[in-house]
Amino acid sequence: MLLEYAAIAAFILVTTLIGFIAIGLGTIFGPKHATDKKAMPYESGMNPIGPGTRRMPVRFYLIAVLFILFDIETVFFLPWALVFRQLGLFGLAEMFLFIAILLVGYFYAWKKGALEWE
Amino acid sequence: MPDIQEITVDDLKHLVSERAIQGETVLLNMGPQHPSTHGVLRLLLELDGEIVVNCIPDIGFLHTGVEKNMEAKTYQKAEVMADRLDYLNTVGNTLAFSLAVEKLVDLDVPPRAQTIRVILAELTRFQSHLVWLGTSALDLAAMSMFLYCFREREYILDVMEMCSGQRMMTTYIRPGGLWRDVPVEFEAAVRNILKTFPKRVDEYEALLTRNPLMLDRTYGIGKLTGEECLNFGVTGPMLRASGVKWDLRKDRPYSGYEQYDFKVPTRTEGDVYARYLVRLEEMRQSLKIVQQALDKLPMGPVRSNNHKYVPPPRSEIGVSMEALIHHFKLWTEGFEAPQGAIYSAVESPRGELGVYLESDGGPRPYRIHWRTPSFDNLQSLPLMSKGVLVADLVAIIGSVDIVLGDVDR
Amino acid sequence: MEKNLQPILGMLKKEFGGTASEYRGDVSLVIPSGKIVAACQQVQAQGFELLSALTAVDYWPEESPRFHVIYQFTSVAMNLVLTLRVPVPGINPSLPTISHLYRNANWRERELWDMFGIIFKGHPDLRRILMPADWEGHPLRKDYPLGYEEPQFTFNFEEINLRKPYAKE
Amino acid sequence: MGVEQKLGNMGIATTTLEQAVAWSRTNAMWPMLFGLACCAIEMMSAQAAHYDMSRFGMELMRPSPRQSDLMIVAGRVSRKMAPVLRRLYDQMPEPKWVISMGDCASCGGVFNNYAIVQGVDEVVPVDVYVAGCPPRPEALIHGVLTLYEKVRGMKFAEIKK
Repeated sequence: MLLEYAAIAAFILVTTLIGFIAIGLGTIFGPKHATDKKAMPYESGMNPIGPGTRRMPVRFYLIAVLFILFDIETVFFLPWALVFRQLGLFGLAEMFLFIAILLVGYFYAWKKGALEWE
Repeated sequence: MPDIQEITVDDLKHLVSERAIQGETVLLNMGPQHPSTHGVLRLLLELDGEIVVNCIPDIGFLHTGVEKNMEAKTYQKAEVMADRLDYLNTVGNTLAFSLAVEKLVDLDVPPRAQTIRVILAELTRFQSHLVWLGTSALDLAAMSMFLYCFREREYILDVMEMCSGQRMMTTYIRPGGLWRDVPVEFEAAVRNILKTFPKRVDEYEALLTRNPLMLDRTYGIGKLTGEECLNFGVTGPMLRASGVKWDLRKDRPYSGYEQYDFKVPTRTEGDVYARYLVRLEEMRQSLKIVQQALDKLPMGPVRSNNHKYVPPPRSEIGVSMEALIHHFKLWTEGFEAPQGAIYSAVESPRGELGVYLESDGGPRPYRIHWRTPSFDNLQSLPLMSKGVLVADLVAIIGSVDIVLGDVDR
Repeated sequence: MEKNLQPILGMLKKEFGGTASEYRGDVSLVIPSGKIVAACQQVQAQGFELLSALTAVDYWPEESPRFHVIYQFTSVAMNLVLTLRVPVPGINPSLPTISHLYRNANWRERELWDMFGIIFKGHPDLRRILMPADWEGHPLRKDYPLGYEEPQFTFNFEEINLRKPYAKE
Repeated sequence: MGVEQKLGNMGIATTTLEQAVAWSRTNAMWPMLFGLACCAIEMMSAQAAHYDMSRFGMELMRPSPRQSDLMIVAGRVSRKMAPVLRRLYDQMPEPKWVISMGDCASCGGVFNNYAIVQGVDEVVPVDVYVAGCPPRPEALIHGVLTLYEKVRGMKFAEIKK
């Protein structure tokens, strides 16, 4: 039992290590010449007009939330996909129920016009 | 080196809506360096979230002062700059320049030269539409279309290089005919193009025309009616996609275009999808013209023998005294064009490419103005982009098919 | 000269008193600058929907009509082409705008202001279009230098190298 | 380079590290999508399938200067574009190089007038000049390979602190 958890722990350890090594090498070896011009925001080569941070329309937030919602739904597929052969018919029905519930949410969002931009 | 001028909202207040002045809408630069502006075009967008409230184009980032520079050069030397104006329609530019000079000095062009000019002009139109199709499909995320189009384009560039030694900037068409005759392999290469390209155009059609993604992104977007087009001076495929049948090759034929029968494709919707269909059909018609011109290619000289304006062939120089004098005068001082002003226009892939040429009797053009189609086609962009999403604005810019060398001159 | 252009030309000459001339098949009509907006309205009414070109020529040493502004019209319906020429004096040259009649005159007039310094009264947004906003002088005028710089070949490499403003890092 | 600032020249250790760094730079040098005029069309055909600059590590043309190591100035630089070009060069992260593609970028080319900057080396320091108007895609790739020689030849000692 412990062995499986050790495998997952090793997996997590290696992935975070790779991440840190990649970024660490960059910060250690990379040359650093911070100039004020380099820090200016990039706007296709021109000066940005007006303040950078300002009130954003709520639709951006709406789309972001909808994305996260359906993205988490796909995250639940992954463990299910590993073991759905052992689960047999029960697992299949269970997953369809899960999807059906989320589809109701999807159609609700669609009909309320959350997907259109205006 | 001057820094970039600081632009504040209040010196644009006569252009933007008052919501921008209160800071409700964002003023964003879709600036000179942007993947989907097809060159160094800067669009100052007034955005309300993703909706474009106002679009103020700012051009001039590729202004090369060609008109001023051409006034300082003789006619032969000035033509070299004509190629670089609309760098996707290089043969068309030299054709427009040569036709203008021939109209001014009343120079005759032998039939063989006229036919070869038509063949090269139509191949350049095809190649220009290929670059348009490749880049605007790339903007709509059809990445492979870019690679297909540039693969076909290599065949046409090989033909150009075979004739003139240069892939793009050929300067092969000179006032009075051509620089020299086409090589022997010219006919075989063009036949090969005529054999393979219709199938390739069908492949593009199969990939894009009934593709639901393409339809969602292009159908009903960027609409322009015929009257609006004419009022904005829009010509070329954009005008024909709005239902006005006006093609200089058909209505004011030049260089022997009246001998070929080809269809001028027009649509009525006037949106991005209609322009796509019109340009695709034009590619097919260009191949038909090349086919007819190649079948009917007459033998004979490729340069007019009026040696006051056209340098004599090298073989004659060793033999006759007048040829030597003409040769020497033409290549040192250039020819004197008679006093007068003319306007002659050709149909470039983007629209009516006109040359207003005025001469004061000297060897240099006194004033040459290039009426370039993209300059006027781009003026209709603010009208088309009112109230569309930024993603649709990208599709509209692709459909206008602007070339910034054409716009800024 | 196409035959169905004659009546239009005759009517324009009578109404605006210009002098017509023909050269290599192009018909052009010289019109005094005061009547240009009325002439353009009349030409548009006659069926010339397309203003295909709007440019200017600088006859520099002559001072009285130093500039000629050229309006090139095309009629798509009748397949006709007509040119109107307007002489403009050299000292603060100005013309009324026709951007309300033909909308592509908007940028064309801005280009003429940028390149020749001809002011178009009533233009909605007369700014420089091709040159940088803080540029002095009007490049396409004949008395404006071409800006020719001596190219750097092998024989004059050193002395040009000294005064060439290379970019610092 | 970071390590050079800290450790100084350590003979064998830094030479192998130099080769490793030079190998990583030359095999993944991403150019900035910065096409100005006619040379941009030749750059696009050099990037497309037939000439395929991706064989030399230039897999992507990054539109933003933040993710690009190389700026190919492809085309004529007008007076209005020069400050924008300088701003984009400043905004590129540090190990950056410039290829000036074509005669117009290298020396003003056929346009010797008021509107064109006579050679882009007045705006940004240039590493490799590619001649031609427009240069053939092979000429551009040859320019890229000359730049790779220059990058491989970079010793840590001379790199500016």
